[in-house]
Amino acid sequence: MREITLSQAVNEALAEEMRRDPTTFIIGEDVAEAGTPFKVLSGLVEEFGTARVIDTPIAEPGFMGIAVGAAMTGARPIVDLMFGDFIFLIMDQLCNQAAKTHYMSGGKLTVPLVLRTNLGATRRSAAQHSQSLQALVAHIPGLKVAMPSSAYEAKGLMKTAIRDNNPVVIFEDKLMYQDKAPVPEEEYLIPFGQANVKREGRDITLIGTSSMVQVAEKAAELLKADGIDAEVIDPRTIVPLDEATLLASVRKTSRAIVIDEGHQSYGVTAEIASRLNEKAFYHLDAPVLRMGAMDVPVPFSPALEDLTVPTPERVAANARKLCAGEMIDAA
Amino acid sequence: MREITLSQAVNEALAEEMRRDPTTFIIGEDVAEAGTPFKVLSGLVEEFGTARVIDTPIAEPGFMGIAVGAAMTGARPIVDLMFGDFIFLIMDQLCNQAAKTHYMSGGKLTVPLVLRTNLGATRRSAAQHSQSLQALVAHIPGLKVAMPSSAYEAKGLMKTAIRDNNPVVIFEDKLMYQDKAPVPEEEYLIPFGQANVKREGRDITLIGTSSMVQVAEKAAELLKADGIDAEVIDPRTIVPLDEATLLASVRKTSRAIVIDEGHQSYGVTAEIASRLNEKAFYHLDAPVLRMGAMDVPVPFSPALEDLTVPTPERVAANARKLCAGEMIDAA
Amino acid sequence: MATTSKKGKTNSEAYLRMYRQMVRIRTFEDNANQLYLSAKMPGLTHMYSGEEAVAVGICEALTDSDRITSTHRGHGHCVAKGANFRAMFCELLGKEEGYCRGKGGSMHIADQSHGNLGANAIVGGSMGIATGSALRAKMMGHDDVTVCFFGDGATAQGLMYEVMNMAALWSLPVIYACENNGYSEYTKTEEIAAGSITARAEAFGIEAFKVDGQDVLAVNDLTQKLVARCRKGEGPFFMELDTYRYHGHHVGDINREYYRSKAEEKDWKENRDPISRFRAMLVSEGIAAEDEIEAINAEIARDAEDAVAYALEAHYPDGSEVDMHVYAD
Amino acid sequence: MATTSKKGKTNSEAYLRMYRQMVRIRTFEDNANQLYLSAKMPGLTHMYSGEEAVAVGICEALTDSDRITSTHRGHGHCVAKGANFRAMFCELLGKEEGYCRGKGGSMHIADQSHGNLGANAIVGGSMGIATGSALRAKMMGHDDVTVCFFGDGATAQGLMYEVMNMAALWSLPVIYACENNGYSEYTKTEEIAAGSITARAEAFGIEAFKVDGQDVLAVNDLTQKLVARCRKGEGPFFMELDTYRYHGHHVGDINREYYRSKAEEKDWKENRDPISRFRAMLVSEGIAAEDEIEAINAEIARDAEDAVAYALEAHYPDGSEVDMHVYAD
Ligand SMILES: Cc1ncc(C[n+]2csc(CCOP(=O)(O)OP(=O)(O)O)c2C)c(N)n1
Ligand SMILES: Cc1ncc(C[n+]2csc(CCOP(=O)(O)OP(=O)(O)O)c2C)c(N)n1
Ligand SMILES: [Mg+2]
Ligand SMILES: [Mg+2]
Repeated sequence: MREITLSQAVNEALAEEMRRDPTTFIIGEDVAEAGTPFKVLSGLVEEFGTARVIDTPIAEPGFMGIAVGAAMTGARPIVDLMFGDFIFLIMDQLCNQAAKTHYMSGGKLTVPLVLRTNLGATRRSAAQHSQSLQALVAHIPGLKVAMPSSAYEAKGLMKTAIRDNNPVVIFEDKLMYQDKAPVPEEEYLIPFGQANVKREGRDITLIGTSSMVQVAEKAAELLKADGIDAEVIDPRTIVPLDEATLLASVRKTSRAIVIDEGHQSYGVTAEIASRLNEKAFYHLDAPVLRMGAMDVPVPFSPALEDLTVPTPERVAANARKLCAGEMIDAA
Repeated sequence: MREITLSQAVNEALAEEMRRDPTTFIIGEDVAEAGTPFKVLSGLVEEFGTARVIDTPIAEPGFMGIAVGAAMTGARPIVDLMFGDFIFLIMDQLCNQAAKTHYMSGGKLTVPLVLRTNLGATRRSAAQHSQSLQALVAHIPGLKVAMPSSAYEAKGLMKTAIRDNNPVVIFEDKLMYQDKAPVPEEEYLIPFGQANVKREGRDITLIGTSSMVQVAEKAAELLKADGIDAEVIDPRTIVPLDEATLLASVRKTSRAIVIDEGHQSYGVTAEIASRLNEKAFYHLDAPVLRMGAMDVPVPFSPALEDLTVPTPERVAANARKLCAGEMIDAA
Repeated sequence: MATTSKKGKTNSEAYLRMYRQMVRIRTFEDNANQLYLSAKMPGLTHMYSGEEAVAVGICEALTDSDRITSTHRGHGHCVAKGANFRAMFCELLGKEEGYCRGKGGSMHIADQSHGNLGANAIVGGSMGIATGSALRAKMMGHDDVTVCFFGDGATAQGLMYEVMNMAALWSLPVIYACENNGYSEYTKTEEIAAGSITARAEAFGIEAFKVDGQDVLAVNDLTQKLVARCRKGEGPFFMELDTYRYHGHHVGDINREYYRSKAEEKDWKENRDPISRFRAMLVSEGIAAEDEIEAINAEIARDAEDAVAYALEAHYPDGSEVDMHVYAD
Repeated sequence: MATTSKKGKTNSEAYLRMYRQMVRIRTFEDNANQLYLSAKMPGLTHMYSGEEAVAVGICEALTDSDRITSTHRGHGHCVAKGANFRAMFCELLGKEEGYCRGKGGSMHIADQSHGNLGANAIVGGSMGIATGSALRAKMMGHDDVTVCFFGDGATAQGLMYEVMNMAALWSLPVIYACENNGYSEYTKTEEIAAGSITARAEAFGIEAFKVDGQDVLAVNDLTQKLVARCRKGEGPFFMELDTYRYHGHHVGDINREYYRSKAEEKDWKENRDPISRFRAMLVSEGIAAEDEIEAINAEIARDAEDAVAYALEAHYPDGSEVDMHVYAD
């Protein structure tokens, strides 16, 4: 199968859906001629014109609100938010307006929009351009949240998101834009709420989101050397969350680590771990372990930044301890 | 001991601290003559004048930003945010600016400010005036988060918050403003990160935040009739979180329910439950149960709204099941 | 009277409809207030009484395919855009037959069938929505216009400037209608708004107008012109409408002398009431006789009474609805 | 020359300081760019070259107790407000001896000792901070003034209008300094700013000025006047400074002909360079001889080289610092 970058995968998904549905459009900063600073949208304005690939002023709350209004009245906006950190600026329009309109109207109004943004540290971009804020939006009923872990997911989830009749937030990993993966030429969609078992294993389940799927896979490779057979699962969407697949795995392996690049406290790993604990409690041989980013703003200095995120080595080390029954904390 | 309302307790705390420290001031909408819509600040403008009790236009991001700047340069602002739901509007100033400045400046700048706001549903105020958004701010390193459960806590935690050198968010329960509790005449402060064991018990630990402490206490009363002896704990601050007290209790009782009025998914209960699972795993006889608000926008209709929040009856019912080993889900 | 020339037979019907719509709003609000005072309504609500000429003057210049966004003080907009009393009262009481199945209530009432995209409990929160509706119209080649209602207080929200900038850059068919009733909650407008409100719109290159919001014809005339210009691609526009709310900020705001005098309230009610003024004009111009007017009023009163009775008896939504409509299929 | 009368012996020192500061900024940026191109600097950075007269003209009218807030394009402000090269380069390289112990980097560099409250990576994000600093000054009876630097692109952020409204209502000692360099990222200002930028401030009752941002004396003169008026309680003020960035949006933005022509860049560099212009004036007015100027330039070049060498050798912070400074004691 041909391999394309995550960036190309997103671009293809957008182009295909925009061809398919004339009510779709892209709105955001420097999305047209510049194709975004990450160049993910290159070529789209040439095909679809500036009426459907709309450059905005630097006014995130404004263009988010505009997208909500367009979505409520029959269009399907795709909002481009240059950095995930800017979600803080649009929370009101996203969480008070977009997320609640369908419910508050008793089902009469819908807000079919996609918010494309990103996550991920270790780009030396410091505290306001490196956050992974998926936990915040996952907490708000009415929003769906997708976290593609490769070009394949990025394309399939994006297409599903655009066709979904709800506000969907998609977090792409900034560091993965140039990563290639096999992506079919034929059209495909990835349904929301279906986790992907990336690697089967018997001894421990490693659940990773987005960037952390690769980390989990690398950790699984490291663990092989120790004779530990790790299962790696990518939930793909955290809202809805495919509990069944996660539970089935944990019931089999009896051990789990949940890995996410957002801050650990009050983060995504807490929810997933809690559900496993609640619903697979009697199958667990050890507490479900969480590995999020450190609870610190992301530091600029490379010497510090690299310490803040989970790495394959640290995941493997924790997995070894869990499998050896060495979780002293839990005693 | 005299009893005063939660509203009076907050008012006293503010007045005392404003007398003590001339760099403190209050800023927000209708805080001066009107004393806020909840009348919590009545009388303060008469004592401190409009230079220190400052009415603003309806510009939440603006006055939050102004507070950050004032705090960075030597004042100690107390920001009044009329409804907790408006946190969405100020997230950038709170989370990208206030929370990170100390860290980003390598410890050189500090942002000593208090954000007073509220939480709580069942006031028939619908989806944009009823949210309990503590999980969002608790996720952001650099912020402290206090959740007073009575007039006593409201006063003691507020005074501590004002003297703290960091941004602190305090959530008051809107429905509790008129509730009275014994509050000493003498000055006292309640340190952050010290949970309060409201009721000792052997069989199960009920951990409640803010409004949910009363729910837990009432549930404990109900459980008495069944011969179940519940311990009730109020963490008082969720950042920092007094893990030690919670763990000690759970190690004793072997069972716990965590109750919070925010949405359950990706919410506060997930973090607390995860920590208990991680660190008291081998002492647990049953999974730690979480009870948050339903994952739905808060509906207006009384017939629906009352279904969305944990009640003493529902807590007690779950506690009975846990104690009877009936958590079928967990099997 | 300067407007006489524009009147005459052909306008009679339109005038009577405007009169009727203003009375419908006033009557709706009086009943809603009564429901609150008699503890039959859950929560609080914000009365539109006094501002009728604004909603009616504007909405009568719109068609059902034109959209509006409304505010926390939204009953007037909802009635003016064509809603019926039963579904409105049911919504205010949290009943299943309400416009939003009881889920929205007073602060989120919406009536999609008439183009009302909904009240909003975030001050200024609908400014993006209105602008987005207008962007959609332009992008999809529709000729509908969107009116964004908001108060003087909402002009303090930065969102307004962000979306006005884009509306101006992209020539969107949106009209920003600032209902300046002199207060935001318990604070006078001059204490919270520096400079000039219309100049703020003009600074973005948006044509802005000030109009007497108690004169339904003046409001309607201006709106008709602006709507027509919007349809020709000449939008956006900005209107500041001078008006007044008769009640407190919300139904529970009873003792308000600390922020506004009884004399001031009396003056507006007695000398600038939009309904009495228009009624007098209708009679003096021979468009309607006193008894016809009274008959209209009586019919509306009955209609409201019926609707209240109906809503009080109506069912609450079933508990199973609580987690419906979180997500659309 | 219109400004001749104001010059003379007494000003020589001030002029030379301004010249020196402008050259320091240019030299700093050239070195920073070199560090990036040679892959010695982590991350990206935004060059201030071309805009030196803005930062210097303004900051030379301030004292150390006056505050500024800065932007993502913040090295110029930092140097102009008095920072030293070593601590700056250490910060850009993430070293322990940097102004922020390496935690902030280029986009968050702050220098509290000289009143620089910090660069900000959120466009417009510091507008509230600057206004709050001014509120603090007024409330506590201090006479310092705060200058808020931001770009033309930042005028699209609603926050600006929210805080200008309050600054105007409360007469705060703050000066909003809009560095209009014609672009925000890869977009021309006219495509993202409707109407007039100064009119937007004026609509809030704020006196606004347009000034040639390539003329350090014009900038300095105006700022001196406004600062003095701020100290007398006559603030706030707004300045729009016409200027130009020589490099791309950031150091990595090399191929930029699709959004701006080489001819345009050449024109600004050759005909409006703030440093050459001022240098020529210093020489022609007899304030400094060519060789004195060259000596200044050389000294600054050496200073920068030393600082770069120092910073390259300096230590990274110890890993144990990673969770320090999350909370203040
Ligand atoms: C973002 C936000 N801030 C504050 C409030 C509380 N609030 C509700 S109405 C109101 C006053 C609004 O004034 P204005 O816009 O003039 O409308 P009016 O009530 O006068 O019709 C305020 C402050 C709110 N609902 N939303
Ligand atoms: C809130 C926000 N939106 C977008 C960005 C990305 N961004 C960084 S700089 C910039 C352009 C800023 O333009 P301007 O304000 O004119 O400053 P200049 O770069 O020209 O100095 C943008 C869009 C950001 N950092 N913050
Ligand atoms: Mg008003
Ligand atoms: Mg610029």
